[in-house]
Amino acid sequence: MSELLPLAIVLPIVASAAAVIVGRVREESGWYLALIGTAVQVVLAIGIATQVFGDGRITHHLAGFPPPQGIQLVADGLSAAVLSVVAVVGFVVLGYTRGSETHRTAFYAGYLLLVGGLAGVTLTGDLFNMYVFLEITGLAAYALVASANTGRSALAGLRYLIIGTIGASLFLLGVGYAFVATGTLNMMDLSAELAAAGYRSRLVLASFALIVTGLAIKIALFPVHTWQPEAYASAPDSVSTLISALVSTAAAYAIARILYSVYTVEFFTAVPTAQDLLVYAAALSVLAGSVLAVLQSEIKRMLAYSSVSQFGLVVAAFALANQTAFLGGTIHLVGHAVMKGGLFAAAGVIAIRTGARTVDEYADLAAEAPIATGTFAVLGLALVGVPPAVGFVGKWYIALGAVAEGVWIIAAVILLSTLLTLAYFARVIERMYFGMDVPGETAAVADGGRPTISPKLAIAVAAVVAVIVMGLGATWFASLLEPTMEFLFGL
Amino acid sequence: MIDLILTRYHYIAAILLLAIGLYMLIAIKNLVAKVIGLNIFQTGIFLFFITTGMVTGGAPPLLGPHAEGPFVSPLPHVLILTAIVVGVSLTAVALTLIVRIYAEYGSLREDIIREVRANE
Amino acid sequence: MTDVASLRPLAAVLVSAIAIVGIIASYRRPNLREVWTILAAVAKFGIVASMLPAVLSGTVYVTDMGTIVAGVRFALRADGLGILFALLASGLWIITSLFSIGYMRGLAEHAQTRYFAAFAASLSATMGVAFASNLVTLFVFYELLTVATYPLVTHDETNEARAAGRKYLAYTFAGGVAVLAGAVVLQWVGGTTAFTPGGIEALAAADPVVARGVFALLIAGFGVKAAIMPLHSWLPDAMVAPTPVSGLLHAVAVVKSGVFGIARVTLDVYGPGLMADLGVGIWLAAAAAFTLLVASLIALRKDNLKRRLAYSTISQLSYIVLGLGVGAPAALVGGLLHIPAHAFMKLTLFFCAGAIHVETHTDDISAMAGIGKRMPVTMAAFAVASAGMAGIPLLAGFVSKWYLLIGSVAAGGELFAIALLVSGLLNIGYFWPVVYTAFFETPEEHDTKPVIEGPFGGRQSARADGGEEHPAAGWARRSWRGDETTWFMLGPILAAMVGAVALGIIPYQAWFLRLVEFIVGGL
Amino acid sequence: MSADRRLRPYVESNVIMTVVRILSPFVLTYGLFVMFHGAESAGGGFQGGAIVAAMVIMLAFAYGMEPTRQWLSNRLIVLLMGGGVLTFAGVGLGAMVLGGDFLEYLEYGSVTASKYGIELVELSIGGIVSAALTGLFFAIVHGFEFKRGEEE
Repeated sequence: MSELLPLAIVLPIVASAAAVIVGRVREESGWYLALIGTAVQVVLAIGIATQVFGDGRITHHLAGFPPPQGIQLVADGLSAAVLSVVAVVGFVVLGYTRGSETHRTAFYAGYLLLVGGLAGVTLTGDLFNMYVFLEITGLAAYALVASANTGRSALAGLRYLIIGTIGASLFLLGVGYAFVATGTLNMMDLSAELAAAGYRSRLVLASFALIVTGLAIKIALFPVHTWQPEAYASAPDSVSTLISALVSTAAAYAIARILYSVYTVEFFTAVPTAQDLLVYAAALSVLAGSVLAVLQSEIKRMLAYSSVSQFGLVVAAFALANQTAFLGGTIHLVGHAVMKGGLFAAAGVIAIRTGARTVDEYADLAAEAPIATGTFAVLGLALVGVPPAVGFVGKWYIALGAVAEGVWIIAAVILLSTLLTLAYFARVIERMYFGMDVPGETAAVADGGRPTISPKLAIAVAAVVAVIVMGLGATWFASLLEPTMEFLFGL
Repeated sequence: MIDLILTRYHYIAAILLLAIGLYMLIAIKNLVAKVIGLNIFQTGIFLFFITTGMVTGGAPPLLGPHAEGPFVSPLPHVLILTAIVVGVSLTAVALTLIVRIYAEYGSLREDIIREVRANE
Repeated sequence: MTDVASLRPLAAVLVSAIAIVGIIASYRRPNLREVWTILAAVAKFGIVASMLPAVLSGTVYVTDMGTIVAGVRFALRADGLGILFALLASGLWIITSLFSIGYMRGLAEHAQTRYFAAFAASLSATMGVAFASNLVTLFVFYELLTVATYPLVTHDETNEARAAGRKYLAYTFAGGVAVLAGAVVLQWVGGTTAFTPGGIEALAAADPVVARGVFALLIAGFGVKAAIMPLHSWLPDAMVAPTPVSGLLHAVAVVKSGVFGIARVTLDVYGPGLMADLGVGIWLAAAAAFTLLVASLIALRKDNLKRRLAYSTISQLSYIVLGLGVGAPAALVGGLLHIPAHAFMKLTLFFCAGAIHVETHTDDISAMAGIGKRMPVTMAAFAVASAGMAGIPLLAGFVSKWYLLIGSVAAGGELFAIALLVSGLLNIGYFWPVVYTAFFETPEEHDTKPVIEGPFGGRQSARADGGEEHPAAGWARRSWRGDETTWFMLGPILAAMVGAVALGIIPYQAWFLRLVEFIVGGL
Repeated sequence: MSADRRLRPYVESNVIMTVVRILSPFVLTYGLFVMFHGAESAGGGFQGGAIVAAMVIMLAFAYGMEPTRQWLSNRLIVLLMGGGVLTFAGVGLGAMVLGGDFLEYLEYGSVTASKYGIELVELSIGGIVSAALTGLFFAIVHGFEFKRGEEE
C-alpha cells in the first residue's frame, strides 16, 4: 500500500498542470479542477493516515533504488497528521476562493502546486528533496501572495520571495555541510552517519546551525519574521487564510523532522548549548511576537504577529526534546493551523460584510455581523488557551514537558503566553461587543441582527467546531501518536 | 595559514560569493540589483557544492567499456542542476514582480518606492 | 463514600447551557426569554436538591467523560463541598433572575438578551466549578466562568465599564494562569490533580520547597477571585456593572468560586495536616486577617453604597479564608458555613441597593437621608441584613463567626480571634450610618459624617450624576407599599432576608450546617 | 511602459540577423541532441531546455521582441509546459501501474525499454524548461497583460 505516498505528491502537481491546459480551453474550469484535485488529496491523506496509524511507518523508494542512493518517501504519525491537516484545510479553503473575486486559472494552478509542495515537504525522507519541495511551496506561496493586483501585494510578494529564498539557500548550505560531513542525504542514513562523524565536530555543528536558521526564516520566528506581516496583510483573504494555516506549519514540521529524525535526541544531549539556544530563541519569539501583535492596528497584521508568537511556542516545544513536550508541540502545530486559518477566514468575512479591516473599525460589529464576530471571538479565545478548545491542551502538554525538563523560565514564558495572547485578542473582542458609543435606551429590548450564512462564513464556523472537537479528542490523538514517539525517541 | 589557503581556496571563494551576494541584497537600493545579489548568493552555494565533489585524479563519472579508476562523485552535480533551475525560476518570478512594481510605483529604487507609498 | 455513576451532575451543568439557546432563540419575545431563565433556574435547583439527601448519606454522584489530557479524567463529582456551593448558587439564581427582570425592565437597560444569556452561561460554569473532580476540570470551568461573566461586567458599554472589564479580564486570567501553573507542577510532582479528601499523599512525599511553591501558586490563582488584599482591586471597579450582576456574581458566584477553589486546595489537595507541617496555613490566615481589617477600614470611607458593599464583601470573604487557613475543625465549620451565610446577607444588601437605584437613581449614601420613609420595607431588610453582617445573634453572620472564634482560639490563634472581633466593630461602623441616615434623618438637617469626624471622608464627595435632587418636600410618606419597588424586586429582597434569618435561627434544620459538619467530618 | 513599446529599442542590424538566421538551426538541433542524451551519456532535459530557450531569446533579440512573441503563440508555450508535466507524471505513474515504484524504469521490461523511458522523461523535462523560460522571458518583456505561468 505504499503507493499512496508518491500519489499524494504527484497528483496535485498533475492537477495543476491539467488546470493550466484546460484553463486555456475553458476559462472557468480552474476552480473545478482544483476541487477535484484537493478532494482526491483528502482521500489519499486519510488513506495514508489510516495506514500509518494502523500498522506503523510506511516507506516508498522512488524509482526502486534503495535508500542511501535513491530518494525515499516516509510517512509516520507526525507526517500523517500534518498531511491530513494540509489536505483538509486545502480542500476547505477552496470553498473560500469560490465566493470571492473570480480568480484566473493561474491562481488555481498555483494553489494546487502549493498543496503538492506541502505534501512533498511532509512525506519526503531525503534532505535535499525537502529543499526542493520547500522551494516549490515557497514559489507557489510567493506567486499567490502577489496574486492580488495591488502594488502593495507585489512589493510584499517580492520581499517574501527574497527573504524566503535566503532562508531556503541557508537550508541548502546546511544540507551541503551535512552531505560533506557524511556523504549521504537520506535522513535515516544521516542520523547514523552524523553520530559516527561526531556531534561536536565543527562541520556537523555548522550544518545544524544553518539548517535551523534557514527553517527559522521559513517559519518566521522572531528575529527573521519581517516578511510575514506584510505578506499576510496584503495577500487576498483566501490566500492569507491558506498560507497562514499551512506554509509555516509545514516549515515547523520540517524543523521537527530534522530535530528528531536527522539530528535525533542524542545530538541535544551531546550539544546542550544548541538546545538552550533554540529553546531561548523560541521563547524570545513568543514574547516579541505578542508584544508586536498588541501594537498593530490592522487585524491581519496582528494575526500575522500572533503566528510569530505561536510558532515560537511550537518550536520551543520541539526543542525541549521530551515526549510530553513533543506531543504538546504536535497538538499545538495542528491546532494552530486550524485556529489561525479560521481566524483569517472570519476576518475575511467581517471585511467583506462590514468593510472593517483595522481594530478601531471593529467597533460595535456584533450587531452587524453577529455570527462572524462570534466565530472570531471564540477562535480568539481558543488561541488564548481557554479550555475545552485545542489551544489549552497543547499548552498543557508543553508546560508539563517544560516543567519535567526543569526549564522553569520556559515554563513561565509558555504559561505567560496565555496572558500575552489575551492582551491582543481581548482588545478586539471588547471593541466588537462593547463598541465605542452607548446604544440608545429601549424598554425590554429584543436585540441581535438577522444572521445569514455564506459559504465563507460556513468555513469559519467549521473551524470553530473543529477546534472544540480536536480539544476533546486530543487524548485519542495522543494514543495514536504513541508508536511514532517511541520510534523518534529511540526507546 | 598559507597551505590552508592553497588547499581550501575554493571554500574561500564560495564564502566570498556568499558575502558579496548578501551585501548586495542588503546595501543596494535598486530592486534589480537585489535580485542579482540573490543570484550571486546562490552561485556561492552552488560553487561550494560542486567543489565538494572533486576527487583529485578522478575520471569523469561516465561508465563505459574502458572506464576505470576513481570517479569524480556525480551527486553534487545532479543536486546543483535542480538547484540552478529553482534559482532561475525564482529570478524569473522576482523580475516579473519587479515589472509590476515598476508599473505601479514608477521606480525601481526601494527608498523612492517607500516615499511613494508613504504619501499614498 | 460510595461513588455512583449518574448523569445528574452533568445535567446540572448543562441545564442553563441549553437555556442559553432558548434565550437567544427567543430574543424577539422578551417575556418568553425570561420564562426560559426562570425555568432553567428552577430545574437546576431541583436537580441539585435531588442529590442532597443522597450526598448527606454518603453517596457521591460521578459523571465521567473520558480524559481531557493524558492522565487527567474530565469528571464531575457531586461530593459534600460541591453540593454546598451548587445548592447555594442555584438557589440564589432563582431569586436573582426574578430581581434581574424587575431591575432590567425598571431601568429599560439595553442588550438584555446578551445579559440573560451571559447570566445563564456563568451559572453553568459555576456548577462546573462546584462539581469539578480534579484541579484541571476546575481550571476548565474557572476560565469559562471568567469568559461568561466578562460581558456582564462591561454591560453598560461606557468607558468606565470597559476599563473595569479590562481590569477584570487581566486579573482573573492572571489568576487562571497561576492556577494552571500550579496544576502543571502538581501533576508533575504529585502524579495526579484529583481531589482526595484529606489531601494527596504523593504531595506529602514531595520536597517541601516545591509543595510550598505550588500552594502559593494555587492560592494566588484562586485568591484573585477570592479578592484577597493584594489581588482585590478588580472587585470595587466591577461595581460599575448592573446591581443584580454585582449581587449574584460578586457576592455569590464569582468570588465564591475563588473561595471555593481555596477550600478545595486546602481541604482536598493539601489537607489541614500537610498545611500545618508546611507552615503555610498560618501565612494564609495572616493574609486573610490583614485583608478583613484593611478592607473594613476602607469601607468606612466609601460614599458610594455599592463600593462600600464591595469592600465589605472583600473583608467578609477573608473570614472564610481565615477559617480555612486556621485549619481547626471548628474554624473549618465556621469558614464553610460563612459561605452561605454571607451569600444570603450580602445578596439582600445588593438587592436593596438595586431597588434604591431603580426607584430613586441615587447611589451615594450621603444622598440617601430619610429614604426609610419612602421605602420602609427595603430599608428594614437592609437593616436586618447589615445587623447579620456585623454578627448580631439570631442572624446568619453570628453563627459562622461563633464557630470561627472558637476554632481560632482552639488552634491557638488568639490574634485572629481579636481581628474577627475588631472587624465586627468596623462592620457596625460602616453599616450603621446607612441605616441611621435612612430612618432617623431628613434631607435638611442631615449630618454627613455621623460616626467619623476629621480628615477622611467629607461633604465634598461628588453628587450622584444624573440622579435628580430629592423632591423639595422630602420623602413624603405614602401608603404602606406606596412607591416601594415592584414585587419583582421586593420579593427577592424579602426571600433573601428570610434566608439570612433562617440560617441564623435554625442553621442545622436549614441543611447548610448539617452539610458543613458532614464535609468537615469526612476529612 | 506602454508608451515606449512602439519605439524600437535598438537599431535593426543585418549582421546580427544573418548570423542568428544561420546559427539557429544548428543550436536548436544541438539543444535537442543534449535533451536526448541523458540515459547513458552526459546530457539531460535541463541543459537541453536551457539551450533551446537561449536560442529563442537570441532570435527575439535579433528580430525584435514583439514579432517573436506573436510567432511563438501563447498556446504553444502552455501546451509544451502542461504536456511535459503530464508525460513525466505518466511515465512515473505507468511504472507504478506495472507494479513497481514511482518512476521505476525497469518495470517497462528490458534495459533498452528503460533507456527509452528515461529519454522520454528527459524530453518532457526539456520541453517544460524551454517553454517555461521563454514564456517567463516574454512575460517580463511584455509588461503584465499575460499572467505568468508558475509551473516551472
